[in-house]
Amino acid sequence: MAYLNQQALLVFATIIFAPAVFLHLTNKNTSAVRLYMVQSSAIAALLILSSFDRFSPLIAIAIVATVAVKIFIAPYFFYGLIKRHQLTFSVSTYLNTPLSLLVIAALLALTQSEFFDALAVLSTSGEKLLRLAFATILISLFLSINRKGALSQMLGILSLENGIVAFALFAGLEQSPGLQLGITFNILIWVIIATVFASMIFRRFGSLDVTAMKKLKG
Amino acid sequence: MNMAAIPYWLLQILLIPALSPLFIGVTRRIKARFQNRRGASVFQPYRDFWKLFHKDEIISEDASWIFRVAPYLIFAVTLVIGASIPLVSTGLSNTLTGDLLVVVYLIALGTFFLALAGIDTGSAFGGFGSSREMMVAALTEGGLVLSLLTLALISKSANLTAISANIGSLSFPSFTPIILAFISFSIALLAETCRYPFDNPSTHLELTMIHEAMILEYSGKRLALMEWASANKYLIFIALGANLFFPRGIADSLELIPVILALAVFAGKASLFCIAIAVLESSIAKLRIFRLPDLLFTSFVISVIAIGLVN
Amino acid sequence: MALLILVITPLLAALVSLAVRKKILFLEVTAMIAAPVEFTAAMAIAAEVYRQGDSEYGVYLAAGPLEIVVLFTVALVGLAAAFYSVGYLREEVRKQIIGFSRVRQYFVLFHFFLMAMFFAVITVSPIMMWIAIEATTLSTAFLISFYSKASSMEAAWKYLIINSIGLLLGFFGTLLFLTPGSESGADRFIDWHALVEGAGTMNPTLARIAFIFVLIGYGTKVGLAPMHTWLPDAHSKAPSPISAMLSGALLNVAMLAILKFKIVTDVATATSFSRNLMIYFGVVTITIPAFIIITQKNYKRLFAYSSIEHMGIITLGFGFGGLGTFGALLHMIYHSMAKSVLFFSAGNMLLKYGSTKMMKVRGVLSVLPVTGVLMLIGFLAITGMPPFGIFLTEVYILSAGIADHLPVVIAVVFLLLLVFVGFLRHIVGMAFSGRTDTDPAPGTIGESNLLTIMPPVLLLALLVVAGFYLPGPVKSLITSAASLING
Amino acid sequence: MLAVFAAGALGALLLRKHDAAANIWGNCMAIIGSGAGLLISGAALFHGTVPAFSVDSSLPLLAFSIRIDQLSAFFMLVISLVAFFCSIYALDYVRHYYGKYSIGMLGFFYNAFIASMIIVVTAQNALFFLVAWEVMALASYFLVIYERRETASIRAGSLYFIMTHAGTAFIMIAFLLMYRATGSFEFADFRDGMAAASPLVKNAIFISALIGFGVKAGVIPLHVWLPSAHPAAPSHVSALMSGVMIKTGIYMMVRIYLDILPGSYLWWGLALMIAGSISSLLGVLYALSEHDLKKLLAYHSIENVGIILLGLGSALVFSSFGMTSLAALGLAAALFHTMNHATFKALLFLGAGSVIAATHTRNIEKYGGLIRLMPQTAFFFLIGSMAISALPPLNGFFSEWLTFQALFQGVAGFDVVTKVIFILSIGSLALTGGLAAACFVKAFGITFLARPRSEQAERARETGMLPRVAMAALSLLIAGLGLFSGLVLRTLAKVTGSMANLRGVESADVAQFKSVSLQNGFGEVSMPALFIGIIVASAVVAAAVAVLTRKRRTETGPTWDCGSDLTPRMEITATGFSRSLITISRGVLRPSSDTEIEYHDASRYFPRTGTVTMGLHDIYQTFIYKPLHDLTTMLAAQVTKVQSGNINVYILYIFLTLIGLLFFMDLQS
Repeated sequence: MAYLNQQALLVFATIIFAPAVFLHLTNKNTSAVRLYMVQSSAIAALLILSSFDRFSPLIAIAIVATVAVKIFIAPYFFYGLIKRHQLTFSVSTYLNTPLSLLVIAALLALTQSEFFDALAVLSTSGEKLLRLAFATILISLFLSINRKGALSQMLGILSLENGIVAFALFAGLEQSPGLQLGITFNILIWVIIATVFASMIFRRFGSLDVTAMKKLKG
Repeated sequence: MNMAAIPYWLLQILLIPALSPLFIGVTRRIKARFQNRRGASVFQPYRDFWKLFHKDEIISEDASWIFRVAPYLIFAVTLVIGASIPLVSTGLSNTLTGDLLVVVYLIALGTFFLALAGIDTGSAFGGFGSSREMMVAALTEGGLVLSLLTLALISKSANLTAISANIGSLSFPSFTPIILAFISFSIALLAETCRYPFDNPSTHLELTMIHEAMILEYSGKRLALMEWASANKYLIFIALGANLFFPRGIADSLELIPVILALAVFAGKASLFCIAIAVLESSIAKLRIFRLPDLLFTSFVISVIAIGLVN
Repeated sequence: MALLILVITPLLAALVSLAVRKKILFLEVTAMIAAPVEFTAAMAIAAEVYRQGDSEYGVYLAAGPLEIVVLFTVALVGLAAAFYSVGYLREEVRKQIIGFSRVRQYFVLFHFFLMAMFFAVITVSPIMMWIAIEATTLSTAFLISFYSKASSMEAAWKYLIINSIGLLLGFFGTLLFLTPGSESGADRFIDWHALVEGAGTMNPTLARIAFIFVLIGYGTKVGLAPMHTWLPDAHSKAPSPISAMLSGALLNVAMLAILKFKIVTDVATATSFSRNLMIYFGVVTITIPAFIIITQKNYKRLFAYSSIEHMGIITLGFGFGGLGTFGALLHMIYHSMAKSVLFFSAGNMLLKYGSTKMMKVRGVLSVLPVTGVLMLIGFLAITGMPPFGIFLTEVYILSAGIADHLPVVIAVVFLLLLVFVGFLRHIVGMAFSGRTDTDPAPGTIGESNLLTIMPPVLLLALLVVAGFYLPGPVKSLITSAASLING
Repeated sequence: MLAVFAAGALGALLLRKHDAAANIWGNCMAIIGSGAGLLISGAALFHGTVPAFSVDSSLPLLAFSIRIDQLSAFFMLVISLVAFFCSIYALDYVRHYYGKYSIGMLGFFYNAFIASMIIVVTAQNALFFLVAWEVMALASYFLVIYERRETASIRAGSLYFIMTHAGTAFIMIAFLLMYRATGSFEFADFRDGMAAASPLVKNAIFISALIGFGVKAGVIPLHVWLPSAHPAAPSHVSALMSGVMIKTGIYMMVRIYLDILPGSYLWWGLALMIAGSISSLLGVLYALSEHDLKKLLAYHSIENVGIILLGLGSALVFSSFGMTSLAALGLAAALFHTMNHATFKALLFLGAGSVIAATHTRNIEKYGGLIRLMPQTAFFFLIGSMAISALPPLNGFFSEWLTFQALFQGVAGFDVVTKVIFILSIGSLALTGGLAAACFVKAFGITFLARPRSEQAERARETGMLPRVAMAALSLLIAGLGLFSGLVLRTLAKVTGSMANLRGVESADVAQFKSVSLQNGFGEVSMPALFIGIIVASAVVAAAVAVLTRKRRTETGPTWDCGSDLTPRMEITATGFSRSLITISRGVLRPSSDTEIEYHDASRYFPRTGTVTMGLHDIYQTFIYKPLHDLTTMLAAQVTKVQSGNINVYILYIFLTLIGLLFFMDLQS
């Protein structure tokens, strides 16, 4: 990663950060999935760039697998889900847009503030990158809180995962390829199960609105 | 327990049963005199007992063996108490059963069996008679124990004969606690011996009688025994009042003359007590049953103050 | 070698049951073979560890004394659950609630679940452990929605979402822990020993942040207080053998993860940091369920809340340290045994009464004599009545904490009393009271079949014996594990 | 000896199927066990040998160590004594449970109950003590709910279990505090470790031990479980429970206050005395207003525990002033009353058991005239009632006399506040004695005398041979204890001597003719003389009267009934009897009586039937336990809102904890 200069990395970081914010704003499921594709393609690019210096067949397979899962298979499932149940419009959120924007700004300020200067220890150079990646994590976590739609909750979790992988890449913690493969395989299974559940919920509750599920109290 | 004391012991034990009907007669005569009628002779109770001993007896078929045994036991208890209280001379110190608590609880034993006998016949009168008797007995015990305790504390020993000996030889200053204790003791005396403010001894009116109600079912020799036992109890309480609180005339050795002298003094004091009781009985009305606890409670409070003042 | 067998057998069993076509008998037979093999393998590993410190197999699998304690609970509960689920499902099939395909799905996922747990315990790398625990979540997600009712769907969804969020946070924490090892070449395979050595050079504040993320992440899996919300829904909706496995085994595995990271953080920063955190979480995790138990209407949720409460006690034990750690480890074993007994008896009651509402379940002692007695003794064990071991471990933990955390200990004593009162009212209501209309006809009195009674009875016997007599090797294993944690 | 009990318990469990064998096996084992217990404790008490053995268990801190020193030997003697007679009684009494409930379980729990009680009094390791304590509570819980079909016994059982468990929580706190001061759970280490403890810790231990053991002993505010739990158990078990189980609470109080904690503070003794006098007074008042025979006896246990506490309290006050000989006197009084209470309470419960078994009801109003139908039981019940109301010849009187003497010494010495408390306790003791006598006149009179009030009472018949043997033995024991009180007091002096704070002190010496004189002759009584005096006097009187009236005949006729035919309904009833006393103390008891009158349908002026129901609403329930219950349920309702069912809120919880912890971490570093 050393030879990539700061500027490029910063661009990648913003490409990853921006979708997380926009996910909050969109109210169409299809555009949400498209945002997620943008984010994961940025991640994939970073992966490819970082693996230049120690190229080996195993890493190649790992990258190909991540690219395949995150950019093609997951969105394919999501589109299938949307088409099958005509879920073009995702369900409303708890806080209306200005308020959620306010919370996002607060989170951003938090990550930039001196609370997390310990992150600087990780890599002296990319300190701003790490803060940005950390911001994506917090914001995508807030997404699954704010949104009532099951699909947007899933997307929140996936963008949280992307944020973590981004953070790892910026902090220079690339995993051994075997582990990366395991992680992506895990994400794949998770996406499959989540979509199966989403369709079962739709069949059972008639809509993907999570708040319908209120029975288990006390 | 040397041999010489035997005659005096006999005197001590027989004194109570012998004299008690006399003092009952004296009290009745004085009360009659207050109601300006001549009243029976002082020895009338003796004749009554003699008559009753010679009458046939009817016992209700519902009554159990307790009804039959109770009179003997109650009378025996009065005998034992008689033996353990200072009557004639402090020389006869009875350390075995002379403790103040023993006396109080022996009296309670007597009342216990009296009440049981009352219930045994199954008549309504006996029942509520024992219920009232137990109520009164329970409440008096507090005042009684504490008043005797004041004396015990002053004389540093709980043995009755020792108390009367020490109180006699005591100097003047601790006079007020004794007086207070005497007041609470006298209230207890009236309650225990079923005298006027608590219970009317002469009537069979079911509203007022407590003691009489219990022995309603008795007849013949058992009735005599019961009456005699209550007479004994009456004399015992007077003796306690006289010898413990004003022990002046008690002989302190076992010669003949001082004992006879003491006997005369005792008789005088006892009759003084009877006069006082008779005067009291004919001057005030009987209290309502639910007013009694307040009176008994005052006796308890007075004795508490008395103990407070002791030292 | 035994480590390998331990992981392979459930995998094979899963594949075999996948391949089975029509006969349920094959499924049952595979399960009944696989479970004892796993148990013996676990015992072999334990023996090996007892003999020479710890046992490895190749680069990827290793087990020290700490892992053995958790491995024992997982294997034991797995064994009991396997036999019980055979009887349980046989009963369900007889009552036509589920068909063959469901049973097959059940057994496949059951074995995957077991494999994931075993792998999580004995794997060397923290990342592999994270993947294994993630796999347990995925495999149990379908098991929770086994009865495909609306409520079990809801429970499964919540289980999936909350756990994935928690585990992702945990993953982030693990990554933070890996930072010191990264300079020396990216592809070196980081395992726990490397982490512990690396921790020395780690920046303390970074270690603190990492431990917080790990504690919250894996804490969700253990069911610590603020993050416990999924546990009652999941455990009450899953079939009883699975909820027994969830409560008895999975919670311990997640706790193992936290413990391993605690060892690392203790090297990096002052031990008081991790201890205080554990104490706060422990106390909160005891208080919240203690009150909720009183208002419970459904007995499976009641047992789920009691699992949360016991996990709180265990965290408190680790927070107090010293004898408390020994007590907490022992508590883990006793709790898993007692809780599985309770869930198995809950299963029997569910089969007989058909409803989990406590109002409908009356007079269990007369309708299901053995289960009634089991439930009563299980209740006495779980609320810490002395003849059983849990009382002793509770006293160890409290006595460890009495020295400097007096108010906490006193509060905990009264909370445990509150739990006991809440529990007693429900259990007595169920066990003794007389007839109500929804009672099963007198004809169906008596237990369903032998298999649904034998496992809980054996477990209970083991619990009672362990309450008094602790065999030498077991004791030395636990003490060495405790010394490991105390650092 | 413990092995015998264990064999008994397991045997009974195995022979669950056929009742007779289980019954005989269980109870015989109990008899043999308690017999062995008697021998061991007797040996330990009289020969001063201190058998002790300790087995180290594999679990840390827990050692199965038993040590029978004087105090434990005394209590063990009491337990085995009562257990011995109760088991004999049980052999026959259990027969009427045959069809209904499983006898095996009864045998199992019964043996476990006795064994755990014996371990409780002899355990030396606090943990082992707690285990035995809870096993005792557990066994007695299952015995209380033995008659499963009645919901009343189930509710009583759960109330009992909750209260005991609350008590154990307090006891555990006390032991943990001691552990903190000394570092181990052995009583021996407690003893020398506690000297260093700070006063605050000692006071905390005192309070928690008082509450913890007060619940078990049945001190007034904590007594709520006792009147409902004891009657629910089978009679021989409730005899054991209220005769002996309560005493384990007293045992531990003595062990901790006088043996383990070094010096004691003045206010400790005074607190105990106040609790004692309140318990005794209120206990007897509640007993008076009770119609259920066994409940009445249960309330009397509370009253007698109050008296024991008075003795113990005075001992503590004296030891705080360093007057060890007086403290020994107070302790001897308390211990003697414990033994006496165990014997006559057991006798009364066994008697009550036979009466209930014969008439199948516990309501006194239904009894009457049983003295003719059950003469021996009536006689034994009379002995028991005389003993409990402290009437002279029997042992109850002597122990109350000792307590009185201890209190008298107290009045003599101290500053105003202590003196007032001593005087008030003397007053309350005297009042309780009187009220107890009244209550037992009611209980005995209405149960046994006059005519049967209901047809069940008419059908009653005498109980079997074995119960009568057991009751006869107990009555002999009571009379014996009364007579040889001097001897018993000397052994008690050894027990009190063994206490750490009162090393080797003689409180009383026995003068000639067996009269026990105390404290330089202050109080002196000779029970044998008293006994012989009464017997001789009544014999003399009877002989004299017989001689005087040998010619007279006595026949029987109907009772005088002023003309109307006498029906049983006209007899005094229990409510009538105690009504006067209850109205007097209405301030305390707050009796409630509501009357419903059912009118003829025609007009409002001609009532057809009128019923008066007199009750006594329990002030503890309304003022202490109900608000506690409501508070917890309200809190629980609030906390359940945490589980709201909405997933977003759940994730919010995680998010907030994350942020919170990050801030917290920052503050802390």
